[in-house]
Amino acid sequence: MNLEYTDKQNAFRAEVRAWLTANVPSEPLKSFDTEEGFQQHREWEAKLNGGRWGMVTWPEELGGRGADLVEWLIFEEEYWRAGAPLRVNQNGIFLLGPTLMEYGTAEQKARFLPRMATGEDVWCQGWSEPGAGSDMAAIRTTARRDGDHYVINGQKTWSTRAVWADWCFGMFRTDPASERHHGLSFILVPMKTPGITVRPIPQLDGLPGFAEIFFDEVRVPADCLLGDEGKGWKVAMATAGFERGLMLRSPARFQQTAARLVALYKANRESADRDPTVRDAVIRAWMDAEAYCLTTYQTACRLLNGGKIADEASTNKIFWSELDQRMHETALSILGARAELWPHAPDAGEVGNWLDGFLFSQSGSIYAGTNEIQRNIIAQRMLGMPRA
Amino acid sequence: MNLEYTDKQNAFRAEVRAWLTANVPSEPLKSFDTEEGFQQHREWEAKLNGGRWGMVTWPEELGGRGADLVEWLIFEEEYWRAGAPLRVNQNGIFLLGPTLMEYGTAEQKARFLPRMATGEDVWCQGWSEPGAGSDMAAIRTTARRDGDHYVINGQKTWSTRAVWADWCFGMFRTDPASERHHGLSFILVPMKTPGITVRPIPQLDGLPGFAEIFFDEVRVPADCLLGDEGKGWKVAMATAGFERGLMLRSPARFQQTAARLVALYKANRESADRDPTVRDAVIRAWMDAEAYCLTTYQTACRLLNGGKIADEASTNKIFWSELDQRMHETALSILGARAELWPHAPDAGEVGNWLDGFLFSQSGSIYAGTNEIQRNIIAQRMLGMPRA
Amino acid sequence: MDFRFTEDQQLLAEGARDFLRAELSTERLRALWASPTGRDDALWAQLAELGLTGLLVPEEHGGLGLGDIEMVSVAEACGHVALPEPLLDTAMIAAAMLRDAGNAALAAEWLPRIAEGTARIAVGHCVNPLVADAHVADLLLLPQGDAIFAVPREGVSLTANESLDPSRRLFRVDVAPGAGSLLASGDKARQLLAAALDRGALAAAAQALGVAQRLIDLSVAYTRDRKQFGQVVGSFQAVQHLMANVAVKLEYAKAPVQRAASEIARSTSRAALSASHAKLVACEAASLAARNSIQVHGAMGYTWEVDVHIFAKRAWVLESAWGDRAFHKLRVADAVLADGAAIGPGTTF
Amino acid sequence: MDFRFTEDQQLLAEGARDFLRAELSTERLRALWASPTGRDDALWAQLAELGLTGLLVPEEHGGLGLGDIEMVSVAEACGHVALPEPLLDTAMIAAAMLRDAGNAALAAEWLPRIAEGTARIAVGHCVNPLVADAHVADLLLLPQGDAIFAVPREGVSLTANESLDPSRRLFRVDVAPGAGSLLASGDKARQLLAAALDRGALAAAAQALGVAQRLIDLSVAYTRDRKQFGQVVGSFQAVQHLMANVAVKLEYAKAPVQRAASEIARSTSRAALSASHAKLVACEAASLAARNSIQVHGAMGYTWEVDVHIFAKRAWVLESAWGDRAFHKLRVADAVLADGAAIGPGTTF
Repeated sequence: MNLEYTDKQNAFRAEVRAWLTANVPSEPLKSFDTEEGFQQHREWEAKLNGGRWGMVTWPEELGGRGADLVEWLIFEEEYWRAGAPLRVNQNGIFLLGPTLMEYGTAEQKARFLPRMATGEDVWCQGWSEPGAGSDMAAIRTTARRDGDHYVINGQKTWSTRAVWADWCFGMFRTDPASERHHGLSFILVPMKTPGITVRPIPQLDGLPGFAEIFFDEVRVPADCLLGDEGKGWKVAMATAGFERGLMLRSPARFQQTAARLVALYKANRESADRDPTVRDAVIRAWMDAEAYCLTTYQTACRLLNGGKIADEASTNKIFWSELDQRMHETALSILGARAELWPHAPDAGEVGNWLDGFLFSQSGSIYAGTNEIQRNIIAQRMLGMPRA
Repeated sequence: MNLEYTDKQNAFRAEVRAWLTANVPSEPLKSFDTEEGFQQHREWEAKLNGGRWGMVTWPEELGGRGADLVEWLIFEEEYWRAGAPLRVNQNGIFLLGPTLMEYGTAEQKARFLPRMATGEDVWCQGWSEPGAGSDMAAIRTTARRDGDHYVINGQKTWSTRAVWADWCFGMFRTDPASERHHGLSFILVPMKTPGITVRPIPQLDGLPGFAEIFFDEVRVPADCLLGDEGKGWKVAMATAGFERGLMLRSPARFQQTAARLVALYKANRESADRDPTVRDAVIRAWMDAEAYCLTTYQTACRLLNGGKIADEASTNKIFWSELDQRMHETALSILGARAELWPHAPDAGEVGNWLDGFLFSQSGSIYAGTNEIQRNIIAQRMLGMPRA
Repeated sequence: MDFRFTEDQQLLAEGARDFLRAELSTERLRALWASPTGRDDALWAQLAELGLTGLLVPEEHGGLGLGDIEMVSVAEACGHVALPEPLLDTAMIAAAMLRDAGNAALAAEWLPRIAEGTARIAVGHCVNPLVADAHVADLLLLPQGDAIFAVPREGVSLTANESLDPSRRLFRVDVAPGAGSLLASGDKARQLLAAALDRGALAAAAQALGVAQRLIDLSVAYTRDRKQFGQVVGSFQAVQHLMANVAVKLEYAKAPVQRAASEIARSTSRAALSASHAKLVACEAASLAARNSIQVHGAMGYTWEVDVHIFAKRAWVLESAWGDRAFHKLRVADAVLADGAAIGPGTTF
Repeated sequence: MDFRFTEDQQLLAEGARDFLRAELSTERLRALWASPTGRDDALWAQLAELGLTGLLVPEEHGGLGLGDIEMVSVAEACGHVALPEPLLDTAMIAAAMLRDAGNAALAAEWLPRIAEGTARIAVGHCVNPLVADAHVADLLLLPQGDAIFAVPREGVSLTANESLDPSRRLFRVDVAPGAGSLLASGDKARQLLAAALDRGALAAAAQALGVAQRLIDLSVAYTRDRKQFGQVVGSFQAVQHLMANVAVKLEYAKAPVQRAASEIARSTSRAALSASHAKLVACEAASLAARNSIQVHGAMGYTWEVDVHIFAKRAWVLESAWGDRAFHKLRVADAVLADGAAIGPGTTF
């Protein structure tokens, strides 16, 4: 065990930091749940990719740097430290990207990954359906094979940023006679195909973060199938592992929030200390974010040496989502009577974006499989407790 | 709504206080989980009964004072305030007593209640069995009718103080062909009957608080049946309601613990405040004990006017058991490195009996139906959520 | 000693509850959000007609001459529907101030208008950095130095501040110097402001009870229908326990709220402690209800179109209205940890 | 950067674990509780034979010359079986003090005896009001004024104090004036005591991990067999979630403990912060494991005859050994809230 960075890792960090210092926009971009903000973020992705920082773990021929997971963690640390924009294509690069690496044909990788990296193709997910939320095996949207096409009919929901996305990846029932997790296929769908209708679903804050996607005889070429027909469940489980696991929520994000919380506490210490539990919650935020970082490095070191992501995907999901909620609740406690004000309110003072973050944190324990489902998985798969 | 005591209630309180001031032993009795302590407590019960304070809610002809529930709460407040001994016959007076009042014949009441009040008959429970803990309907111990006797065979467990008790009340399967909660009967069993063997079960603290009771062809007269044969479930549910509900854990007990916790905090404030969450936990203990008291008065007022104890039995059980655990955990936090020492340790200082109370509090969320079962009951009966 | 409401009190409470549930659907609430003031004069008139605006107004001024115990049930009903109107600020907090100030002229001028529903009143207080509903108030009661002034809306200028809860309309109030009439000063003003704070906390606590109950209602109804893994969601033990935990917290917040109403109505020395206790536990129940209700709704809980967020937001903003959690914890700590504090068995009433 | 143990480290850890699990059944532990000293010389000799007592002892003194990273796995294994022997006090804390004190004579006298298993050593420290295992110690390292003295057991008088955990044997130590030899004084003594505290906290944290895992193991095994309501208890979602919550806490306590070992081994400026962080989170995991394991055992969890209490008690006493929760929270707060503290992304290693 050796917990010191190598010279190569330190040099990599220095290079990332230098580029970000020179290139991160000085003004924060608008929310990517607005049309203008979405375009700004797409442009930022192109710029990032121009510096070959779009997805550092990808091979050089795909615009990456062949970085390993520890280097990826270092990149993320610097990215969050620099206050760089949120990744509008996170569903693409963090979820579909690794899945394509594992299951895609050479042709598919060459076709999809570079355009994903430049931000030319922004991806959304097509997993959930009205009757299939946490229970993905209940999917009913069909993809009927018709010559060299699949013909899709049905409805997907809770698709983040589907309103502006170029492509959708998701699971569809290719065998109409199949049940549960059999007979499903993982298919990539161009959002401009005729027969697709997108209806935005306003979120808690009123912005259209989610959407429903309706499919009416949508014809998709058969080469958009990822993995084998009828084996979509296996492909999707890999993606879900990435979502709950390492990639979607890098520790740096929560360490950044914890550091901001410490700063907020210190700036409002007199008021905050009226409630003696606040200081404790602030310290705990640092400890938990630190534990999440340490544990992620530990997992990364295991994966680097041939290990597979497994049940830690579920412990991760619970840990970061509840940490995120606690940190934002603590921030609102510190803000007291000002906590309810939006940042643009004239008397809001320095409330920052804690309220927005608090609302967003409410979804963390729900998406990518509710925390109740994750606890079932931990009990049954990790601890070996019996199913009912 | 009127939350002031009447003159009559104030006079009652003054009378209780005067008697207790004159009669409560100045030295604490030994633990009633020891033989010597058990005898001391039995003598105290006799003295209490001599002053007609054994069970104030009972009618005068049974040695009580015909007090109503609010007066009972007042009595309990004074009792705990005076630091009077724990009630060694609590299973009798608080659980069987009210059940006898409701289901007993005149003969049974006259036969059992006065001797219960004097402490001549100390009662234990015979509910749980090795295969029937929270799931009482799984009871298998049989009581076969044979002329004017029942013949009991089987095993009961977790019977508190059965080692020294004179009588046992419990549930037995009188219809051998019956299942679940049908065919059970509520029977009162003299512990000296031949065929009964008692095996103590040492608790966390090593003392024999519990015991197993083995029944081998134990012949009990048929007039020891309480309620109708085969209808024991209904009788037992009334008793369980009393156990989870008002009587077994009067608010005064927890208010006393909260007040002791406040005193402990104030006596160790500098050390306690090193952890800023301690003060908050102390304040919360007061608030929760106060809420428990207020809510119990509210329930008592409802019952006084013809209401029935219902689902609040389950909310009560959860609330006081978790409050008790939190208060004792907080006390141990305040004691820091001394928390692990027994009071007789030469360097323990003023640790009081917090450690013992902490261990006892661990059982609160388990006995009388685990808190998991109580939450099921609340969700399904109080909120109307569906069974699986 | 009787914790039960009298028959009259129950009838009044049921009347208010039935009216509000019938009138204030979430559709109507959403329509109000989209309107310029967010308030509805017709609804206000109905509230007056039911006697609710004049509940605390003495009978000689045209009101019902009732007290905080009656008002607390109305407040709970307001929470259950997330009423946006300033009923509690006007009819509970301001009405009590005007009633108790010993200023006959202002009382005679404004109490009848409150009772008949022709005046909404906003209240400024140092624990609230902004004033709620100042934009629709006919009169504002504003502390200045060691006095309280009654200022008509024409005498102030307002700056709107947008809140998380679209029902909340909050304003910074700037007052022209010397505007309005003196309501009270010195000790009397301090007493009035202390009582206003306790009533504000009590009103928030009672609303929180109603909000928590509504969130339970919505969640139970939703999880009874929604299926996952071939089973209705509400039959999963984990989901049941999330809601049972809310039910327990709510159950033990109710009596403290009633006690606070009783102490405030009698202006006892324990009014402040009781109000803080009630507000802390009731808001905690509502906040837990918000969190767990969103959770059991799954992704639906995170949307604008499903109603759960309406009540979750109300729960969250009640946390810091009329004194935030820290403020009330400090008041409880000061009282409970004081030398010679009356705590322990037998000290509750 | 590599979080994995080397192959040698893994072999050592597995060896210790296998040995302890095979030798220290709970039956043997219960027998030790009933014995006069609660300790077993034969077991101690076996630990020495495996090299565990001499793990930190430099090779020139007959030890393995390894470090805290190796020791931490041994400590975890000790927790898993609730080992009563003072292995960690002797072979980790005291051995490091003797190794690092710069006192060649005492090192030459005692380090070989530690390695060969002919000496147990007890350590006094201001954060521990009493000294553990003084009754079986051949030598005691005791702070006095600004110095540390090495005192043979003959030079002290002991007063036993009974602990909740029958494995714990705690003593007040009174020292005859001028007894023993000076180990170190001044800055060196302060450094040694600071390092002893960090190692003590680390040892407690690592043991807590083992205790928590054992409690999970016991609970999963029990709930797989026990039936209620016609269903094995372990298949109830509420029971599963009680254990899943423990698993999550434990999972996120492991890496902090390893990090603390790495920082302490390198004597970095972050050793104290890392040790406190590790102790807090590991003990919290063990305490939650104790509570939830008792709960899922139902009434069995409250008995003497079922093993769960052995490990629950160990979890509870570890909370306050080598600095209680408040002590370590304060150390973390001081570090994290300091001006210019290095926190945020990229500051972890």
